[in-house]
Amino acid sequence: MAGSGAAHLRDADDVVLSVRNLVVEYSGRRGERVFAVSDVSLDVRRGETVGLVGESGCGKSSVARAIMQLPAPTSGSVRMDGVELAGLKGGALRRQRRKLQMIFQDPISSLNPLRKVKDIIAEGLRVHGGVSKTDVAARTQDMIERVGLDPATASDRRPHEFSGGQCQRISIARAMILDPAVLICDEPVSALDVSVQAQIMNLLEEMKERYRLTMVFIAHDLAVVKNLSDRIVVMYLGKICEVGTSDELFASPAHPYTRALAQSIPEPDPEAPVQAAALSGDLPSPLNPPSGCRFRTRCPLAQDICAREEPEIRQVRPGRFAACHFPLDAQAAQPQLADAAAV
Amino acid sequence: MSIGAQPREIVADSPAASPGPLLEVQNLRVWFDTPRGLVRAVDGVDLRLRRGETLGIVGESGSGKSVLSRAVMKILAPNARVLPGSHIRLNDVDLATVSRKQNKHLWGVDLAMVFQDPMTSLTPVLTVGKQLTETLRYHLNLDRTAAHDEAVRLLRLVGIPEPEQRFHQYPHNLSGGMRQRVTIALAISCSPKLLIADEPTTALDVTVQHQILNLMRDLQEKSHMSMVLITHDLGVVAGRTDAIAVMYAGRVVEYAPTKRLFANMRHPYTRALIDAIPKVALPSHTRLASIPGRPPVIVDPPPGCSFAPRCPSAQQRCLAETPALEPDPQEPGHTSACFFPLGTTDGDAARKRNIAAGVTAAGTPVAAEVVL
Amino acid sequence: MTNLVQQRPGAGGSPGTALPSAPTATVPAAATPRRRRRRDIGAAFGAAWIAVVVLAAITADLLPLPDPNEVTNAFSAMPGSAGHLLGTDSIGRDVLSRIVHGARISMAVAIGATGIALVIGVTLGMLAGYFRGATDSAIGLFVNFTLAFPPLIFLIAMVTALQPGLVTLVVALALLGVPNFARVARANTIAFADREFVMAAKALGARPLRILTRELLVNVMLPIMSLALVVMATLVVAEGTLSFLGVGVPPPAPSWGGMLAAGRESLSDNPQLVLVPALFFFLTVFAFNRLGDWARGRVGRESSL
Amino acid sequence: GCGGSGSADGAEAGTPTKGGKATYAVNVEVTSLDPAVCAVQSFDRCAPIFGTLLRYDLDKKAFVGQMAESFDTTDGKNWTLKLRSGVTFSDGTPFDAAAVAFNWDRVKDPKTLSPAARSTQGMTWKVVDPQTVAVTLDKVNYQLPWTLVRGLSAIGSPTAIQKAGADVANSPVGAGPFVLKKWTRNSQIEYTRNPTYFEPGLPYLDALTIKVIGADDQRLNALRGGEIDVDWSLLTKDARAIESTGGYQIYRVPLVGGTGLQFNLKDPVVKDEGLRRAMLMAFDSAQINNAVYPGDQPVDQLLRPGATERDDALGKFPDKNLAEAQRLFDDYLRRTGKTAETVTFTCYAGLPALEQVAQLIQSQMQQIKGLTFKLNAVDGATLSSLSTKREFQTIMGATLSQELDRLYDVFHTDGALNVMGYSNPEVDTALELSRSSGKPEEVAAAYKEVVGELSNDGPLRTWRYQTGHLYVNKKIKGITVAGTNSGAGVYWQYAWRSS
Amino acid sequence: MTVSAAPPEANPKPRDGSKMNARALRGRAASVGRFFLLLFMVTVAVFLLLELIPGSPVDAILPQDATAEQIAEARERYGVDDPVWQRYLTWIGGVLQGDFGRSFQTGLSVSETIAERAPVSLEIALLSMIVALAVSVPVGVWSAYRPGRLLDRVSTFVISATLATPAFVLGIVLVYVFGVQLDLLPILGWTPFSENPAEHFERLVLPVLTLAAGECVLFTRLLKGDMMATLQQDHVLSARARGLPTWRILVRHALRQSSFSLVTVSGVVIGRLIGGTVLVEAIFSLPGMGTLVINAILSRDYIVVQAVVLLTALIYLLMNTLVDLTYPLLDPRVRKVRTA
Ligand SMILES: Nc1ncnc2c1ncn2[C@@H]1O[C@H](COP(=O)(O)OP(=O)(O)OP(=O)(O)O)[C@@H](O)[C@H]1O
Ligand SMILES: Nc1ncnc2c1ncn2[C@@H]1O[C@H](COP(=O)(O)OP(=O)(O)OP(=O)(O)O)[C@@H](O)[C@H]1O
Ligand SMILES: [Mg+2]
Ligand SMILES: [Mg+2]
Repeated sequence: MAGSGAAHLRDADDVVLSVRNLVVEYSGRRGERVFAVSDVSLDVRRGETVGLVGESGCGKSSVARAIMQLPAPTSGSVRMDGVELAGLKGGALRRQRRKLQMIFQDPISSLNPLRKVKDIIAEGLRVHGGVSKTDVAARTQDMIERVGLDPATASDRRPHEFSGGQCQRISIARAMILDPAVLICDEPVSALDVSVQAQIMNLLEEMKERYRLTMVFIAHDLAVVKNLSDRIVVMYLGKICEVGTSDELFASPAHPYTRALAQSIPEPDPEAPVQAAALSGDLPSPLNPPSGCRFRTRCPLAQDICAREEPEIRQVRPGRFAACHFPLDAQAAQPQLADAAAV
Repeated sequence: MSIGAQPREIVADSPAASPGPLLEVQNLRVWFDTPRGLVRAVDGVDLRLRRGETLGIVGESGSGKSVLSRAVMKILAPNARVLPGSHIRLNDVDLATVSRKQNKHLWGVDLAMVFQDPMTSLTPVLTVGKQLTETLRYHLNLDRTAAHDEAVRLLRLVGIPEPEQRFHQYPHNLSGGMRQRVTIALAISCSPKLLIADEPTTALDVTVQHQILNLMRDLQEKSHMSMVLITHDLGVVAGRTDAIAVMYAGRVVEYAPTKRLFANMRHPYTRALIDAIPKVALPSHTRLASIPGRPPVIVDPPPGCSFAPRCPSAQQRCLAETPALEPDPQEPGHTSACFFPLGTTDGDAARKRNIAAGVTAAGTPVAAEVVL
Repeated sequence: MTNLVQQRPGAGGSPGTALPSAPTATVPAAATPRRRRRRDIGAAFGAAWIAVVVLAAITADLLPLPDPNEVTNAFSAMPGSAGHLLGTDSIGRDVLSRIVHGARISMAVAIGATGIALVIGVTLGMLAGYFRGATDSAIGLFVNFTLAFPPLIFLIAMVTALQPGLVTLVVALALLGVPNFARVARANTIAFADREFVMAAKALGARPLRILTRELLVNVMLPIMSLALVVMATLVVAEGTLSFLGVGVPPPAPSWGGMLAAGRESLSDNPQLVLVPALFFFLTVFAFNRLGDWARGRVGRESSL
Repeated sequence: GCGGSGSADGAEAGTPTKGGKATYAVNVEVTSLDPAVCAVQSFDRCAPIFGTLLRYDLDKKAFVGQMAESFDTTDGKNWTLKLRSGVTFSDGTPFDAAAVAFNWDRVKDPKTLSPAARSTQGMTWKVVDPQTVAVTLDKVNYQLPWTLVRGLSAIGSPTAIQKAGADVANSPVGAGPFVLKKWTRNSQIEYTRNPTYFEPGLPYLDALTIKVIGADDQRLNALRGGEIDVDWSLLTKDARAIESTGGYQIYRVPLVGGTGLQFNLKDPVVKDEGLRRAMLMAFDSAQINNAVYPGDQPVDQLLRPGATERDDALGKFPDKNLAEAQRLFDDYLRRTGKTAETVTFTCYAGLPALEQVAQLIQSQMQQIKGLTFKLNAVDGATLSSLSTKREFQTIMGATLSQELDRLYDVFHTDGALNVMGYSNPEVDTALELSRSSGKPEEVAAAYKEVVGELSNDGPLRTWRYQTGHLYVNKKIKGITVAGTNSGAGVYWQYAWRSS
Repeated sequence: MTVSAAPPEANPKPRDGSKMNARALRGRAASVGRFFLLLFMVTVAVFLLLELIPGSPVDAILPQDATAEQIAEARERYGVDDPVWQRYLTWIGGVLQGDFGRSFQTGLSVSETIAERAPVSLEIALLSMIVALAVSVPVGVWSAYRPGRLLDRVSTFVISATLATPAFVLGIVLVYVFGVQLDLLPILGWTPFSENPAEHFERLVLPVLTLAAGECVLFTRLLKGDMMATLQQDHVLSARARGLPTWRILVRHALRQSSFSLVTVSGVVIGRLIGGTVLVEAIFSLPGMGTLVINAILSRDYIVVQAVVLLTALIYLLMNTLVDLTYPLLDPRVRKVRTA
C-alpha cells in the first residue's frame, strides 16, 4: 500500500487547494535524510473538509506545513485558487498566505504568551495593513465574540490566563480574522480535554458553515476526523493509503492499514468485545522506509510483490481509492480477528 | 475479571486469607504548596480494589489521577503534602507506617507502576538490560547470569522481538511502543501484587495502544495481579476494567462496576463526558454534546460541588455544599457524589427546573438539547 | 528536545524547566488568587538594597555628605564618629561619602556595561537563532572568539590601551559580556522560534523583523533579564577586581574595588578599611544574585506555561 | 639610636658559626642576572653571585676593596684597579683583568642595552697585567668608585657569558660568595655557598634564598610567620610594628632623595616660577606622612636633619603657606591673563600607597582656588616612558640613592637623568666641583650648596626622608648592610645563623 | 535531543557507509578549520590590541638614561618601527616553526618561560577544579535530593555568601585568618614539588581554596538545578518506584545526565582559569602565567603576551572540544548510532 498516484484527484472547477506530488524531506541531526512525505497528492473542494489521519510521525504535519510553505516542500506543487505557491517568495508569498490559515495542535504554544489576546487576534490585520485602527479594533472584538469569548474580559488578558480550550478559540479567531479561503487544522483538539474537545469541534463546524470554509483537518483520532470531515485521507509513513468519504471509510476499509486503524479504536462500550491487536510492530523509520509498499512490514496480507512494487493509488470501489496490491473487498473488510491471525 | 486468583502473600506478614481489599484508600488528601496558593490536587479520595481486579480511573487533565497514583507509590514531588487523616492501606498495612527501608521492598515487589510517557520513563543513560537486571538483582538477589536470563525472559514475555539484542540497547534505540513494553517488563519484573498504570498508552499511537493494552490485560490475567488503569479515555477503560472511578477536581465523583456505570450513569459529569466523545459509529458532522465552561481550578477551590458551574442540573445546594460519595440506594456498589443524581426523581426534577429556567443555579445557560 | 514526540498538556514545556508532573495548562493563573504568593525575602531585600544603592549613586551630590575627595582632617583611618559615620580612610577622606560616590562607578559599570552587552548580545543572539545557517555560524564564530580570548588579559590590555577610565571600563566589560547574552538569546530564540506561535505569525505573513521584534523579543527578554541581573553582579566584581589590580577607574575617583585595594595594605592595623567596602560589595553582589535567582525562578515558572 | 648609619640598633654578639640558611624577601622581581644589567637594577640578587668590586663601608664611610683589592687615583682622571691574585670564578676560570675588561666592554656595547652604559661614557680602560686594569676618564671624577660599588661592580665569567649566549640573563657565573642554584621567576632565587669563594671561611651560610613578595604587609606577615628571616622595607610604620613585637633586629639605611612631585621645567605652564612656588607652598609633607607613612617625619629639605651635607641656611623647601600660595597663583593668573589653570600630575596606578599620596597632593594643590590639579594615573612602564620623553607637566619622580653623586645625573643641566629640564648654573658648578675635587671638605661644601639650591628651587619636592629598612630575625647575625638605590641590601657573605 | 524516535533496526539494510563517512569527514574538517580560524583570529586580535597600547617595549627595556646608540639598537632589535603586519608575519612564522621568540624583558626563550610558568597555573587550576568538583558534586546532588533540608539550606546560604565575596576579598581574608591570625598555613609563595612535596601542597591550600570557592558555588548551583529537574523526571520516579536504593538512583540514574551543564562549564572554566589565576597569583605571589602575563602587558613584553594568549586560547578550545567529546559518554543519546 502506501503508494503514490493521482487517481483520487478530481478535475472539478471548485477545487480550491490542489497539492501535487508533494515531497518533504528533512536532514536529520547527523545529516541523514528523513523521508517525511513522499509524493503525496490531494485536492480540496470549496466548502469541503478533508480529513488527514495517520499515526504519529506519518507526515501529517509535514503536509500541512508544506501547504503553508512553512517551510516550502522539497518538491511538488501547491496551488491555491490556481496560484502556485511553491517557489513564491517574499511579499508575493506573504500576500497569498492570508488566504491560507492554520490552527495548531498545542493551544498554549501557538499563542505568544506575552501578548494580549486582542493583539494576537489583530496581528493578521496589522501585518497586511490597509485597515484603520478603529476597524481593526472593531473586527477584533467581533471575532473574539464569534469564537465564544467575552470581548470585554478577554481582550486585555494574556494567553496564560486562559484554559486550553479558550486558547484554541483564540487561535481560531486569529486565523479567521483574515477571512481565509482554506483553514488547515493540525490536530487542533488532540491537546484538549475530552470535555473541551467537543466545544472546539462544534465551533469549527459552526465556523465552517458560517463562512463556507474549506478545511484540511488533521488528527490521529479517527472518531474526531470522521465527525468533522467529508472526505478522509489515510496516511502511512509519508504516503497515502486510502481515500474515501468519511461515512464509508471506516465502515468498509479497503486498505489493510485502514482496517487495522479502525480495529484499534477503543469503544466506550463495555459490551463491545475487546479485539486482538490488529497490527504488530511499530512504524518503521522514515529515515529508511521499506521498499515497495511501505506498509508491508506490518501488513497481514503482504506478499512478495509488496516488497518489489509500490502500489499506485487506484479506485477500488466507487469513490474509494486505495494504494494496495490486495485491497479488501467490502465484505472482507469488515473488521475481523481472523485476518490478523491468518498471517 | 479473573476472580479465582490464587491468594498470594502481599506484604510479608499479611495472612493470605485476609478478606479485606488489596488496596484501600481512605480520605486521601494531597495538597501542593505552590507560589500560586494551595493546590488541592487530591481532595478526599476513597477507593477500594480487590485482588485480581482492575480498577479504571478516568478524569480530565488535572483531576488528580497522577497525584493519586503517586501518593500510593509514595513518589510525590517534594512540595506535596499528604494531609493527616489520609490512609492508604495495601493489604491492610498502612503505607504511612512503613519504614523507608521496608518501603524499598514494597516498591517494585508488591507495588509497581507504569508511567504515561515511555519516552521519559526509562533512564536514558543505562541500557535496557542494566535497568532490568539492577532491579532484579536488588530485589531478588539474583546473580549476574540469572538476572540476565530473567531479564531476557521478561523482554520476551512483553513481546519484544530479539530480546538478547535489545538487552544491550539504550532506550533511545527503541520505538515508543517498544519502550513502553520495556517499562512494563520493569514493572512486572518482581511479580508485583498491584500494578498502577498511569495513562500507559496516551502517548502511543492507536495501533500500538491497542497492542499494549492487550499485553497488559494478558499479563494481568496470567499473574493475577491487581491493576489500576488510569486514563482520560473512557474507551480505554470500558472493556478492560472491573470497576471505574470517575475523578473530577481531585475527587471521585462516581464509582461503580464498569458495566453498571455505563448502563446507569448517576453523576451528570460522567454522563456529559460520555456524550462529549465523538464515536466512529455516529455519522459524520454529528453535533456533539459539549460540556460548557472549562475544567475546574483547584487552587483554593470555593465550597460546593466543583462541577456545579458546568452542570446542567446544578441547584443552589450544589453551590453551597460539597456532596459526598454515597452509595446509590437502588444499586449497591454504585456510588456517586451528587445531590441530584441522574435517573433519580430528584435529579430529573432538578434538570427540568433548569431547562425551564434556561439557566442553572450557577448561571450557566442550559439548552434543551444538551439534556439528551 | 524537539517537538517530534507527540505531546500532551503538561508533558511538554521547555526542557529542564517545567515540572513534568505539573500540567500547568489547566491552572490558569488569572483565575488563581495571587494573594497566597509567598514573599521572597531575599529578593525583596535585594531589590531594596539595589534601589538604595542606585538612589544613593544618583543623588550622591545632593546628599549631606562631605566631598569624597576632600581630606577632612590630619588624622587618617579614624573609626566612625559623628562627622564621619563610617570613619575616614587612610588618607582622611570620609568613607561613607566615598562609598556613596563609589556606588556610582559600581552601578555605572554594572548597569552601563550590562546594558551595552545586552543590546549587542541579544541582537546577535536573536539573529543567529532566528536565521540560523551562515548568520549563525558567523555570529557563533565571533562569540567563540570572544570566549577564547582570556578575559582578564583582554581587560587589562584594553584598559591599558585606551586611557583607564569609566568609559573604557564600561566598554571593555560590555564586550566581555556580549557572549553570555548572545548565547542565552540564541538558545531562547531557537526554543521560541520552534514554537507554533512563530509559525502562526509567519502564516499570517509577518516579516522576519516583525517576528523578531513583536513575537520573539519579549519572550527572549525574560530569561535575558534574569541573566542581566547575574551579569550585573559579576560586573560589580569585575570592576572591583580591576581596581584591585590597579587598572580600574583611576584615582581619585572613589570606587569600591579601589578602596578595598587601598585598604588591603592596612588589613591588620585598620581592618575596617577593608571590611566596610567589602561589606558593601558583599551586600550589592548578594542583592544582585538574589534578584537574579528570583527572576530566574519566575522565568522558569513563566516559561513552563 | 636610629638613622645616620647603616648599623643596627644594638650590638652584635657571639662568634659566627658556619652552616644554616637564610631567607630574605624583597618586593620586586628582577628581569635579568646578567652582570651587565643586574648590578644596577638588582643589586641584592646580583651581589651574592658576583660580589662587588668595591664596597662602601657605612660605618667607616669609606670604600673598601672586595672582589678587587683597591681602586686608586692620584688625579681623579687616571685610576688603577688592582685585583687579587688567585681568585677564580665558580666555573674555575680566573677572575682577572681581562675578565673585568670583558665585562665592562659588554656594558659599553649598546647591544647589551646595559643600564650602566651611561657611566662608561668618557671612560676607557686597559688591561695592564692580569691583576691590573688602568682606567682613564676624560673628565676628573673623584666619585668614580661609586660605579664600582654598583653599576660596574659585577664581573661575570667571560667563558660562561660567551657560552650562555642569549641566555646570559639566566645563567650567571661569578666569583661571589654564593652560586645560583635555582631561579624560579617571580617567586624566589636560591643560592648555595660558593666553595671556591676567595675570602677564607666565608660565607658562613650554606644557602640563601631571596623571595619576591610584592605586598609590604605580606612580607611582614611572612617575617612574623617565620617564613623569611629578613624583610626589606621602606616603611617606617612597619619598623614601628616590628619594634613593638620585639624579637627582630632593625637596620636602617638613610637614603638621599626620595619620591616626590617633579616639575617639567620645559613645560610652557609649569616653567612659570610663580606658579611652581605657589604649588610648593601648598604642598604639605606632614599630611602625607601622617596619612600614608605614619612615623616618618615631614620633609623640609632635600636631606634629612642631621645629614652632614645639609645646611638650612643655604636653602629649604618653602614652608606651607596657603595664603601666600594663593597670592602667588593669583599673581600668575594676572600675569598670564588666565582665569584658571589646570596642571596634570602623572602618577603611578596600581600602587596603593603612591596612589594615596597622589590623591593627597591633588587635594592639597586644589586648595589653591582656580587651580585644577588633574591626576593621570598610568602603569610604571608608561610613566617612565612619559618621564624619559618629558611628556608631563608634573610627575611622580624620584631620585633615590645611597650616595650624593647621583644628584649629578639628576640635576645637572647635562645630567643623564635630568628629565625635569632643570638647569641652575650654581648647581651645575657645584656638582662639577663635587666630582673634580679630590678634597672631601670641598666636596662636602659643594654638596651643601647643591642641596640648598635644590631645596629652594624645588624641582623635585619629596615628602619623606627615605630610609631603607631591614627587619631581621634575631637568629640571623652578622648583617652587613649595603646602601642601594632601592634602599638597603646585605653583603650576605658575613651573615650567619645562630643555632 | 532525540532526533529520531525510531529504532535503527527498523532499517533492514545497512547504512550507506561511504556517504556517512564523507559527511562526517566534511563535518570534522569544518570543525578543525574553525578551530584554527579561531586561533588565528585570536592571535591577530591580540596583536592589534597590543598595538593600541601606548608605549613600546623599548621604553620598558631601556634604562632611563639610555644612550642614543642603545635606543637605536633596541628599536632595531625589537622591530618597533616595522609595520604591524610585518611583525605579525615574523611572529607567526616563528610560531609555526615552534619558535615563540625571546622575551624582550628577560631575554629568555618564551617557550621555556611558559613551560616553567604554565605548570604552576595548571596545577592550581586543576587542583581547584578537583576540590570544587569534590565538594560540589555531593553537595549539589544531596541538596537537590533533599531540598529545604539542612544541607541544602546551609549550602544555599554559603553559596550566596561566597558568590558575593569576590576572590580578591576572599583571598585576603583567608590570608588574614589562616596565615596571620591562626598562623596555620604558609601564606605566600611557591615551593616546587620536587623540592618539598609536603610544603608544596601546604602552600597550595589557600590559593586553591580561594579559586575553588567561586567554582564550587558555580558548580553546586548548576548541578543542583539540573539535578532537581532530573529528579522530577519520570525515569527517576520510575526507578524509585522500583525500590532501588537512593544512592543508586542519584548516581546511576540521575547524575550523569544532570551533569551536562557542569561538564560544559568546567571545561570552559578550566580553559579560562589559566588567565583567571592572575588574581590568586597576585595575592599569593605565585610564579604562574597570570603574573607573567600581567607583568608582560605592563612592561610591553608583547611577545610573551602573545604566546600566553595563544596558549590560553588553545587550551580553551581544546577543552571545549574535549567537552564535546564527553557528551556522548554522559548520554548515549548523543552517541552516534551504532553501526552493527
Ligand atoms: N524539522 C524536522 N527535522 C527532521 N525531521 C523532522 C522534522 N520535522 C518532522 N520530522 C520527521 O518527519 C516525520 C514526519 O513528521 P510530522 O511531524 O509531519 O508527522 P505527524 O504525522 O504530524 O506526526 P504527529 O502525529 O506526531 O504530529 C517524522 O518522522 C519526524 O520525525
Ligand atoms: N509538584 C506539583 N506542584 C504543584 N502542583 C502540582 C504538582 N503536581 C501536580 N500538581 C497539580 O495537581 C493537580 C493534579 O495533577 P495530576 O497530575 O494528578 O493530574 P492528572 O489527572 O494526572 O492530569 P493528566 O491527565 O494531565 O495527567 C494539577 O492541577 C497539577 O497542577
Ligand atoms: Mg503533527
Ligand atoms: Mg497524569
